[in-house]
Order: sequence, then C-alpha cells, then structure tokens
Amino acid sequence: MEKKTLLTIKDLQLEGRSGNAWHPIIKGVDLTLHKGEVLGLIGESGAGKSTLGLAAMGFARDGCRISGGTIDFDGIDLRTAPESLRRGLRGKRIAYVAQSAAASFNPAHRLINQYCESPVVHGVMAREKAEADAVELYGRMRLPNPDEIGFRYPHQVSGGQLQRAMTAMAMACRPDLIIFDEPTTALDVTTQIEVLAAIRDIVRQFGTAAIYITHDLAVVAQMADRIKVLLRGDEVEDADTRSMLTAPREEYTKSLWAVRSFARAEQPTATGTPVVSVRSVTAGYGALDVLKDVSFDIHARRTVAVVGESGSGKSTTARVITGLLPQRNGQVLFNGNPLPPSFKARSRNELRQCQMIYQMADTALNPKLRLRELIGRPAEMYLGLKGKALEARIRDLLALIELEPDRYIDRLPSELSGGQKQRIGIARALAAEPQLIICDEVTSALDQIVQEGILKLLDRLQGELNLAYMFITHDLATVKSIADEVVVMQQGVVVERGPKAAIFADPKEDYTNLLLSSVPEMDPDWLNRLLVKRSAKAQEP
Amino acid sequence: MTNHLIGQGGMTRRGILKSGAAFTAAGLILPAGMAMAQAEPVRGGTLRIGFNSGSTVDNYDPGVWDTNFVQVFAQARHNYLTEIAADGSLVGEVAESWEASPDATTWTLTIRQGITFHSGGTVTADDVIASINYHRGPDSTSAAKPIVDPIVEITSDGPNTVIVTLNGGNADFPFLMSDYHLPIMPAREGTIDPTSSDGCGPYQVDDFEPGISATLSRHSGYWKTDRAHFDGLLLLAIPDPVARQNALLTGEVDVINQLDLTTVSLMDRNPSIRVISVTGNQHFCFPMDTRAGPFNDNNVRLALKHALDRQEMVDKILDGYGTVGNDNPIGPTQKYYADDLPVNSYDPDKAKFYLNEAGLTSLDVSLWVAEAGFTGATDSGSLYAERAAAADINITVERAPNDGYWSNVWMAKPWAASYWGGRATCDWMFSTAYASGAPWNESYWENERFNTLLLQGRSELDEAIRGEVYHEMQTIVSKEGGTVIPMFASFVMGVSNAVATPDVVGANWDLDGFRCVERWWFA
Amino acid sequence: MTEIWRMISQRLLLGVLTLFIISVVIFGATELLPGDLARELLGQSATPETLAALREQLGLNESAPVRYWNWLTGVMQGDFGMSMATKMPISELVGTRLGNTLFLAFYAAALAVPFSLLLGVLAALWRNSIFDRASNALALTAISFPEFFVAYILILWLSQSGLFPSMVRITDTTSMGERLYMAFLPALTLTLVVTAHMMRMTRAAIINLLASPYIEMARLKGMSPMRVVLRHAVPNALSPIINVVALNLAYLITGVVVVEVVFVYPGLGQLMIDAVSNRDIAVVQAIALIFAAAYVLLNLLADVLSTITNPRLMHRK
Amino acid sequence: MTVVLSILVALGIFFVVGLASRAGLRSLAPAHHKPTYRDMPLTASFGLAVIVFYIAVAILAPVVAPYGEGEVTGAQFLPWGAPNYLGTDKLGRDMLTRLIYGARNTVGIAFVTTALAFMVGSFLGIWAALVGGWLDQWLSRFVDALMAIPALIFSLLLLTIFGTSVLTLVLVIAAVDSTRVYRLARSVAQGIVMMDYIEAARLRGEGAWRLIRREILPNAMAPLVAEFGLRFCFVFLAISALSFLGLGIKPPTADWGSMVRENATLITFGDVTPLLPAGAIALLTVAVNFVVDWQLHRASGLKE
Repeated sequence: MEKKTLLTIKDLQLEGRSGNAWHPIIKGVDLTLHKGEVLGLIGESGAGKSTLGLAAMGFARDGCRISGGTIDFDGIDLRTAPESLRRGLRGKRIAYVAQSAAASFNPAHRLINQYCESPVVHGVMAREKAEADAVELYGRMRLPNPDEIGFRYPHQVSGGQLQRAMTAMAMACRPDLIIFDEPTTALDVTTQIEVLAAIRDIVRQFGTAAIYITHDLAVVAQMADRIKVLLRGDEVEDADTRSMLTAPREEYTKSLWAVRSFARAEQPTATGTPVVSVRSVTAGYGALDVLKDVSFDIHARRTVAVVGESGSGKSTTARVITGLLPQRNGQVLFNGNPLPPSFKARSRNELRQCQMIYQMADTALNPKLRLRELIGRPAEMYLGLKGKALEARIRDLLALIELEPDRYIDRLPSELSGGQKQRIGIARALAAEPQLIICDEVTSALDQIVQEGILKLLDRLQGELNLAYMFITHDLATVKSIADEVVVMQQGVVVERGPKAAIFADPKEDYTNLLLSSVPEMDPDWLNRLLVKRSAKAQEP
Repeated sequence: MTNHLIGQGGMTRRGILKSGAAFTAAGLILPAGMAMAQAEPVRGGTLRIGFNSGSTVDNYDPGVWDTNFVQVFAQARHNYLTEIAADGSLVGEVAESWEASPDATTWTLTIRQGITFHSGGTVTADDVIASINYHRGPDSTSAAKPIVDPIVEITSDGPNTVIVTLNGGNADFPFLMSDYHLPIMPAREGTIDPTSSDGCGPYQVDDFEPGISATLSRHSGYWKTDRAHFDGLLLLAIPDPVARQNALLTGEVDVINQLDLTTVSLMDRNPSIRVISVTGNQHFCFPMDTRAGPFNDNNVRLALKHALDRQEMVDKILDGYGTVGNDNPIGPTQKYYADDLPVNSYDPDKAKFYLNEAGLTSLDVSLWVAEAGFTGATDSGSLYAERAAAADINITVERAPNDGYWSNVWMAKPWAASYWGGRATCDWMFSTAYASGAPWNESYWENERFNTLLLQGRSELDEAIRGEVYHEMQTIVSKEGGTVIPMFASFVMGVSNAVATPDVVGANWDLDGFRCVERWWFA
Repeated sequence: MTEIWRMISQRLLLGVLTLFIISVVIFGATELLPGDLARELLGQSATPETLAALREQLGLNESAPVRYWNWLTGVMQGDFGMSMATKMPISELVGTRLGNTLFLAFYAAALAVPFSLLLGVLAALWRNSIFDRASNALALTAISFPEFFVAYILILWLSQSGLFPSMVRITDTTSMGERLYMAFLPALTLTLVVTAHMMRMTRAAIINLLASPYIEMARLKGMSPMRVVLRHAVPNALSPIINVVALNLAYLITGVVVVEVVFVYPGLGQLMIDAVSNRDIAVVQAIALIFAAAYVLLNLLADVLSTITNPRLMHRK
Repeated sequence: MTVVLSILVALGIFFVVGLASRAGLRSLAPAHHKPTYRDMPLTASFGLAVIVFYIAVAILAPVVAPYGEGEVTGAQFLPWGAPNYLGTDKLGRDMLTRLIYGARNTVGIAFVTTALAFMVGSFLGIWAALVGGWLDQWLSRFVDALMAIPALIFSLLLLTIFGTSVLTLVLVIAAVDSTRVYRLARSVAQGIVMMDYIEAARLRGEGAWRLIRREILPNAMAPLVAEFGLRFCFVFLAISALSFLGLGIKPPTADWGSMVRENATLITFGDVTPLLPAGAIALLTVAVNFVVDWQLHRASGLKE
C-alpha cells in the first residue's frame, strides 16, 4: 500500500558560521518521509544529524542558516514560508523531543504548564482540556502517578520519567511528525528500555511519523522502519532497517557495524601483591553511607571494570581511592601499604602513583592552558623535569597518544576534537608515570569509532607501561571489550565480582542479569523479545 | 569651587574665633541703573533666605554660634547692647547710651526701657548682666570669652543702669558689645537658659530644624516701629551653591548669600534678581609659621609677598568682587586705614633679590589649602604657585580635606590658607591675630615695637594719637608680618527684585551685617 | 518553607555579626580621625583645662575599648543614646531623616526598577539591534556622569523652565502628592544613576539563558520571541536580577549624599557626614548601623525572593 | 550649534578610524589572530580606536599639549578660538591642555587604582572560594561589613585619617573597590573550583598559589574583565565625588573628575564647558565597555 508523503527534503544545504565565514554543515541531503513512518538518522557527532532534524522543522540554530534546497512539509515550503507560518507549525504539527529532557524542560515551570503551553497558544484546545489530556498521555507513557506528576517541577522528576514526559508534551497537539533527537543517550541502560518501549508504543498508537536521531545502532534498530546514515553532512546510505542491518552496502556503514568487535586478548591470571587493594571500605557524605563494605583488588597489567547504574557508588569508590573522600571505615592499600585517607596527607609520590582520567574532557582539562603545560606540569612537578628534558618528555607523551607533537604542542583544548581531548587526559595521567590509572566513564561521551580508538590506545599503553586500570563505566559493551575482571555495584554495595568471562557467561545475581540483558542488541526484534520475556517473568507466581 | 559638603560654608567654625564688627563706613555697590528710588518700607510678607551654611549642631547656645545661618537666626531673635549701623557707626540698641571714665576702664550703660521678651517680661539690668556673665568665668566655654575676659566686674545700679569695670582701658568697649555672641536674653535665677530661643528681638521662633530650616514670625511687642517689616521669616540651609542659585532663580527663595563668583556675571543677566556686593574687612590670607625656617627670615617672607599677583587673584578668584590686599589686615573702609603704605606688588626680580638676601637661590615650600580655609583657596594656591615659579620659588600646593581643616592644618602646618571676617576696630583685629601670645596669632609672630604700640593705642582716647599709632602698626605688619594677605573679599548676595533694600547695606558682615531680616522689606 | 525560615534566621544571625564588625570598623575609624568631639565643640577657644573638663563630662577620657563597650551595651538595650553634639536623642535626630531617605529611595526605585527591567528585557529581545546598542551607550553615558552633574543638567532642563522645583522642602504637613512632585528631580537623578547597572545586568542575565536548551525547546514549540523571553527566560533570570535590584536599592538608601546636597534633601547621608565632621561618634555609629542593616536586610530579602522564585530551592525532591 | 557639530564630527572621526583600524588589523594580524578581528563588531573597533587615542594622548601629553599643565595663559573663561581652541578655565588655564593632561592623570590613576583593586580583590576572592571553610566565612563576613558601609562615607573617613596624597587616594579607592571585586571573584571562582580540572590539580598536589594563578584565574578572567570595564569608570566618578567633598586630586594636577566639579556650576547657565571633561569620561566609559562587551561576547561563545 502506497503511503502518503509527509515530508520531502531535496538537496538541502546548511551552513554554519565561524567568525565572518560560512562553512557547510549539510551538503545536499535528500529525505522523504511518509505518514506514520519512523526514519532513523544515524552518524557520528558532527555528521549533521541534529541539524538535519531541526531543518525538517524549518529551523536553523543561531549561527546557522539554510542556504539551499527545499523542505516541503505537507505542501508547505518551510524554507520560504514566513516565520509566523513556520512558528504556527512548530509544536502543533511538527514536534521535537530533545536529547536531555532535564535541560530542555524549563526549570521554572511545572511539567503540566509546559505541556499545556503548545495546545493553548496554538489554539488547539482549552487549558482544562489540555490538562486532562496531559494526565491521559502521562498514563499512556506509563509514568507513575499520572494525575499528580504533572504538578511537579522538572528537578523533582527522574531523567527517564522526564524523557517520557517530554515525549508526551510533544504529542500534546497530536502532531504529524516528531523529531526525536537522541532521546535516550543520557539514560542508564536499564532506564533506556522503558523509555524506548514507551516512545515506540505511543508513536504507533497515534500513527505519528518520526525522525529518530541517534548514534547508537542497536537503539535505532529497535525504533526505525528505515535508516539513513550520515557522514560529515553527506548521506552515505539509506535503506530499510532489516536490510541495512544484515547487508550494509557502504564501507563506512560496515565500519560502524564492526566497531563493537574489539576485544582485548585474554590476560594471565593475577598474581602477587595487588597494586590497589580496597578493604571493607565504608564512606559517605554527611550521615549518609554511599559505600558499604566495599572490597576488591587491582593487580598490575590488569583492568578491573566497576559497573552499575548511576548512583550505585562507582565514582564514590574512585573518590575514596584518590583520597578526595576519606573513608569512614576500612583501608585502601597501595602495594600492600595503607594510604592515608585524605589526599592532603599523602606524599607527593603517593599522589603520583595514582592518576585519574575523567569522563568529560571538557571540564577535566583547563581550557586556558596549552597542551604543553597541561601535559608538562605533572612531569615537571613529580619528576623535576625542566627545559629541554621537559620538552622532550612532552613530545614523547604526545607521540605516545598518537598526536603529532609539532602540530599540537601549543594548542588549547578548545582546538581539539573530543577524542583528542580524551587522549590529552590520558597523556596527563601518563606524565606522572603512575602505577594505577582510574578511568571514570572515559568513553561514554565519545562516538563509537572514537571510543574504539581510545580503548585500543589504553590497551596498548597498559602492555607497554605495565599499568593497572580501574575502569568505571555503565556501558557493558566497553566492559566486554576491555575488562579482565568485573565488579558489579548496586546502591553502594558490591553485588558480584569476578573474572569477566565468568560474570558474562553466568551472572549469579538478578541485578547483574538485568544489567546485562538491558544492553541493546543489533536485532530489530530484541526489544520485543525482551519485553515479552520480562512481562512473562513478572507474571510468574 | 565654592561649596562644602560638610554643611558649612566659608563662614565655618572660624566665626567663633573671628567675631567682631567692622568699624567702618560701609559701601553699597548697586549695579548700574539699579539704584532705585527708595519707597517707604511696607510691612508684610515672608522673607525666605537661602544660606550657604547650616549644620545639625546649630543650636540656641550663644557661646557656640558660628555659621551665617545661626548668626542671622540669632539677630532675628535677639537684640544686643549696641548695633553697628549700615554706615559703620555705632548705635544703641538695648543700651540707650553709654559713658566711659577718662581712662576708659569703667563704662556706665543705660538700659532702654520698655523692651519686652517674646515670653513677655521686660528687659532689665539683671537680664543684661546675666547675659554677659554667661560668657565669663573659668567654666565658660563660650567663644566670646576673650571679649568679656577683660571685664573685672559688672554690676547694676537700678533696673536701668549697668556698670562695667575693665582690667585696663579700652576705648572700643561699646563696639565689643555688638558682638553677635552677646545677645540679651532673659535672666532666670541670675543666668540665662542657653537652650531657649527666647529673646527681645524682632521675630520669635515657630519651628527650628537644625541644619535644615527655621521659621519665625514677627514679635508683636517689638519696640522698634520702623524696623522688622516682614510678617515672617523662612531660613533655609542650602550649602550647594548651584542649588542656592537655582532656588533664587526659580523663585523658591528671595535672598541668598555667598554667590558662586564664577557665575555671578551670568546670574546678573537675569532680570528678576539683582546682585548686591559690599566690601568690608573680610580678607583672605596665608599665614606662615614665623618661629621656624624658612619663614623666620623676614627676607623670605618679603620674597613670598612679592611673588604673587594680587590683582590677578582679585580678578580670577573673586571675579573682581573685592580689592587688593597689602598684607595689612586693616581694610580700606576702616577708620584708621593707612592708605599711603608702599605696595607689595608682584615683582619676581624683587622676590629673587630678597631670596638672595636670605642667602637662597631658590625656595621649595608647601602651602596647605582647603576650601574650608576660604572659598577659592585651592585655586589661589595654584595661581600663587604658578606666579612664584618665575622667582624660583616652588610652591607645592597641598590640598587638605575640609573636614578638620581648622583643627589639623590651620596653625599646625607651617603655611596654610586662612581668612578673617574682620574686626570692628584696629585694636580688636591686631590683638586677636597679631599680638604676641594671642591665641590666634596664626603666624606666631613676635614684634616688640608692634606689641608696645598695641597697648598704647588701646587705652588712648585721643583720636589723632591713635591714628599715628595705628599707622605705624600697619606699616610694620605689612613689611615684617608673617601673613600674606592678597585680597579683601566682598560679601556678594543675590536678591529678588521683590525685596527692597536701604541705600546703604552694611559691610561689617554678610547679609547687611546679619541684619537684613530687620532692615529689608518687600517692595 | 522551613528551609526558608532556617535560612532567614541563619542570615539574620550573620547579619548581626556583620553589624558588629561594622560597628567596630566605624568606631575604629572615627577613633583614628584627628580631633575629637570636645575639640570640635569647644573650637579653638578651648583651653587645656576646659578641654579636659569637657572630655571628662563627655566620658571621652575612658579608654577606647571601654567607650566602645559602653556604647555597645547601650545599643544592646535598645538605647542609641544622645547625640553629644546636638544634645538630642539620636532616635529623634535620625527618625524623620530616615523616613525621608527611605521615601526618596523607594520613589527612585519605583521609577528605576520597572524602567530598567523593561529596557533590559527589550535589549535582550532585540539584542545587537540599533535599539540595544543605543540604549547601552546611553546608559553607559548616564553612569559615567557624576551624580551632581546629572542633577545639574536636570535642573537646567526641568527646573529652570519652572516644571519642577530645584529643592525639596518637606514638612510634616506636606501632602503625598506634593512630596512626589517635589522629590521628582532627585528621584529622576537617582533613576538615571542606577538604571544602567540594572539594565545591563537584566540584559546579560537573559542573554545568558538564551543559549539554554529549554529556550530552544520553547522556540521549537512555536512560541513567539516575546513569549520566549518573558515566560521562559525571565523567570529563570530572576535570581541575578533580584540581586542587582537589591544592591541598587541598598545604594539608593546609603549612597545618595551628593544628590541630597544638590537638592537640599534632608536625608541620612548628609546627617552622617555632618556627624563625621562634628566627631559625633554615636550618631555616626547609629547611621552606619542603619545603613548596614538596610544592606543586610535587602540582601536577605533578595536571597529569600531568589529562593521563592526558584522552584529547585522551593520544592525539594 | 558649533559645539554639537564638533562633537558629532569627533565621534564620526573615531568611527572612521575604528573602521580603518579594524580593516588594518584584519589584513595585518598574524594568521592565527585573524579570526579575532574578523568578527569584531563596529562598536568594538570604535571603542578600541578611542582607547588607543586616549592612551596616545596620555603618553604624549607634554608633546601635544599647547601649554604647561598649570600654566596660566590668559584671562579667565576665554571663548573657543585660537590659540585657546577650547577656551580657558576659571584661572585662565588652557582647557585643551588641561583636558590632555587630564587624560594622563585620570586614566593613569584610574588604571592603577582599578588594577590594584582587582589584584587584591580577585586574589582574596579566589582564595576564599578555593579554601572555603572558616577562611571563606570570615573574609566574606568582613567584606560584607565593609560593603555595607557607604563607599563615599568610608572613603571620606579613610582619606581624612590618612591624608589626601595621590597614593592614599589610589589606595583608599582601591581598598573600597576591592570589596566589590572580591565578591564577584569569589562567586565566579566558586563555579570554577567545582570543575574536574581543579580537582585534578588538587590531586596532583598543587599549592594554593599556583591553583589561583594558573588554574582558576585564567578561567575567571571574562567576568572579571567585564567588571573591570565598569569599575574602571567608577573610579573617575569616585574621584569626582570625592572632589565634591574637597578630597580629590590635589591642584594644579588636572583630572577630569575634578574638572567636572570645578566647572559644574556653569552648566546651569547653559554653558557647555563642564561637558568637555564629562564627555571625555563618558566617551571612554562607553568605549571601554564596548570593547569589554565584545570580549565577553567572544568568551561566552554565544553566536549572534
């Protein structure tokens, strides 16, 4: 059956400004969307996914402009239509769901007021009716207490619930088209499933067309009828979901599909004194215990992955080891010797031995310092290097992280890409010549191809420099590829730990199982199966 | 630069020190064409005056009055034993007449009958004695203490006669009794109440907010029938000169004092107002500490006296509203003024010559100034420094804060700006600020001959001899004194055309000798 | 709400501490001023004996800490004491003046706050337009003129033509209408002085938010620019705006000496300067404490308002 | 009319010079600085032109001024015309000369004062934010107390105690101003010390001095610079207000604040003389803030 065409974009070109010059972001992309169809847009960051999604609303961000092509939405050319007409469509016939609902809900207003804004201002329904409608949609989005939740402020609602509330808000005027811009990227894997299911259901119920933007292939596989792959503002491939997954035509698409294949070689079993030994540590803020009786060891040349949802105590463990949060009970041993609880009491050498790499390279690197100082400072401080020796060391380190010294040594962090910044974070840690490096979600903000590069680099460095890694992550795919041992944490307690293979093959704990089963797979039917399985399990007596 | 935030104008606390009245034939300078034919004064209206001064500490205690505001306020409430008339002559007020013993040590004053206080009583000799005694004695903190200190005894001889005995002859005694600190107030058990506004003057107080305003209405039982023509008075403190001028220009007040000289000419163009300027004994000066170097050498003093352009200062600091001074505190309108003294003119060569006489080739001195010293002191310092440079005299102008100027700078720094409102008599002026050991001998000047002459002149009743004595004293002070007196400054007032003034306006003090409230009327 | 009460009581406690520090600082500073009350009262006519007698009488012969302690214990019992110089109770001296100062401050605020917020919002709405740049340049010009100069210019334009009086004379019988009329020029002067600051802060606070995702969201919901700014940006910019308004209100109460002088307005600022020059320390202290209390209370009010208008702080999880 | 005209012409010249210099900077600047000047708005180039002009005038004052700083050249209040192109003041000193020397003294003193206030204020503010705890509490309470005392009256007290040399004037205004800077620096630094890179530097074992100087200060510069722009101009006003109290810069040194004060009475008679120094201050204020706005805009990264 031939479906009616809703949106046709032809040869779209979009430019962004830096300084007074315009450079292309989208270079002539075509797109067709039928009523009720869900199109997946996929690509690395900088591919132009979001920009294209917004262009489908006739919207260009500040500093961007649509410079060519046509955007035909149900017979209206969004490029040439007057702003007032476009404004009338937005929120009413084309709606938008943003990546971070927590940031995209106005913190000053209650959810329901924000829900009602579109229908009331666009004249779709009166305030009372809109409120009743909101409660109904909240219910359909499987939000708890749909009668009451709308009267909360955004900060009073969890991330997964906010994302569902935002989807409900987008549905308020029953639009013909919704743009989903990475709606689950910021969520935990376990939460992600609920949101994905809710979004999919409601889109199907109302027959709404959607553009689903993501960089996660497994997610898009669950949501989209059709997938379009973008690379640096150009279309790479466009095909039906199943055929795209099973038989990608283009090299780039294939490389995306292959990313998850990296896995490091099996390491010999741990022997001797562990580099770090966490012994029955209890720690917390104020009266609250965030960690309860946590113990594990990390040996040289080995990677221990600490996994769990946000709030499980992963990062707090790292803070105890580094001495930022002195423990209440228990001990942290370094090469068998107890470390003073507070970093302030530790010797310079003790500080040197344990380095940290952070999740957000943007906040972890001082934006006003050049790489020379960023990397050079630990070397200067701990090893007393000066002048030529220091310069040589900085260059060695840059070479080690595969950045050309001459080109990069005098750059600022802002002049680097995300992956390069994370490499600088690594180089800074290496400059201290440590025994242990704590990696706190170091890849979660990166694209998958870049992630892979970082993981490979870390793996190589571990071999060359005899390092021990503590790897904090919520991404089990990463765990699969790099960990030797796994520590699973839930609400401040270690629920399970052991060699990677054992944990993955035969999780002993329900929680571990839940975590593992929530990782999306590259199978369009994965979500359906999982939901069926879980509901069956829930109905078991 | 004419104002002070501190709520006190050119007439600061110095008024306490430099009290007195001009012994002078006052001049009235009316702008051309403004010498209107005087109609008979008429009764009525409320006169509103804007003052350059006024402070929250203003009060009814006659011992501490200082600023223009309280002085006029006092003259509105009170009468005095004697009054200096607009022409400079002395007339009786509470004292109908007076008589001196031949050596001028005992004075007999006859008290006028039928003068009533606002509160109802009649003025008697007891009131007079209590009023004078208030300032006498070891416990007195009155500013008029130096004036009444020579009184050895003051007694009454019946209700209308007061006899005063002095510790030495003083021919000027009746003049001293016109001092504004010495109002006649009702006696209560032998003394006066310094917190009471009660007096026997033309107006009584309705309301007084210190530092802001005072309202008064006419005293119905006032004894002078040909004076005090207004029904009421409104006295306002407006320290900012621009605000004061605007208040006059927009008709919010009728009279203001201390015009900003910079803009007098602009203001004078306004047809609804007129500017009144009178020159008396008010002079601006730069006293040096003659006890220490370099000012202990008279050659240095002479060099400095020849290193300033006096006419330029009169032109630029006073905008012409004044006359050149010759380092002699006796003004040209004074009775014994010596008009034939050699002039200390601006002459860099002469200044250099005196400098060489002192064994110097150049001189570096600091001159402390503040607008509290006198209005325009800062600019005067700049001009002085600029002109003195030609004689290799480098004057560094040190600007001091207005606040505390009279405590911390004047008579404390070696060379500073100062001013005198003038005194009614030569003796009074000299013995206050030039006599050896006088508390306000601001130049710490000691001159044996001068001090001898001072004593001789004081008790001398023969006018011819007195004239000679004072002539010689003026010569000495001009050539050897420690004070540079570049100019005599006029009192410059702005008056609405609705206000009529007599032909002659008093020059002994600002605002018609503080008596405008009694002497002026609405045309 | 309990949070707020706790914050208020905590801040009031800190405020008392602040007042204490201020009283020490002011006392110390006035102590260091050359000259003292006795000298100022007696003038140069003072002999060493009369000076000593008066000092004894005024209690100035006590050591500084003792005098401070006496003053402090007096204040603790609610007794600000007598003004030594004027022999009047300080409460009486300060009372009407405080009323006048507050009247002028709130009058000016009533003109300035709506005006500058409006300008700030419009400038943010039309940022980088001619309107934005012109209002910015004009506001900067206004603040770069000394206050007395602004006042003189206003007098030239609005007073000499007879529209408004150039001086303020308020008595007990002055009606409210007359007060508003007479105090218009000083209020306008102050308005011009504080507008630039408030306007620039409002503009900056709003523009700062315009890059946030929820603003983009509002635009993507098809809201008009005006609605985006007023409904989505302004409520979130309230905290910095309230703070700058409070700061300027505090300035209007404490910093208007110059305007008081030019318009002959009997306010606290003039009284304080008078008291400083008279070395009337008790009055200086009393006014300094009033000013400081105004400052502390306004800051507290700003914090409370910021809290009330910020749902994150008002409605905890 | 001529006055208005000449003011317009002068502003026009600054605009043209601004445009030209922007064009010049764009073509001459080293490659990696070009983007800086490329997106420079007209207002900023105008502001830069004015600032450069002022600095040049200040440095070259003795060369370009037709007379000596305190030199009395003729009668008082001469009208505009050769050789006193802007007339003379009350004492007959050349207005143009006074304005030129005023640039030197005013801008110099204001700069030194503001710089000092910022050094002290931002160091203490950042230190308090970094260390926190009791130090922060006590410093902040003390600064709060000082801020609660009206600035003008506090300056009056201090200047009366310590005298009114240029040095004390600078120190007193800087001390009063530094409390305002402290507050800003502290609140900005409180945001920065939460960043991971500060945590990283602390874990590295860096001392407080280096944390302040290398890690926090560079990141706090943008709001501090913006504040600098306004504070810089407030110093003129403070000097002007103090000269209202007779506490300004001592004569015959020319400074614009005092010049406004000295001639202010003329304005009520419609004489424009006081507008010259006031205008000089206003022009500089606007210029400095145009440049600051531009820098802030760049730092915030907000696109137009």
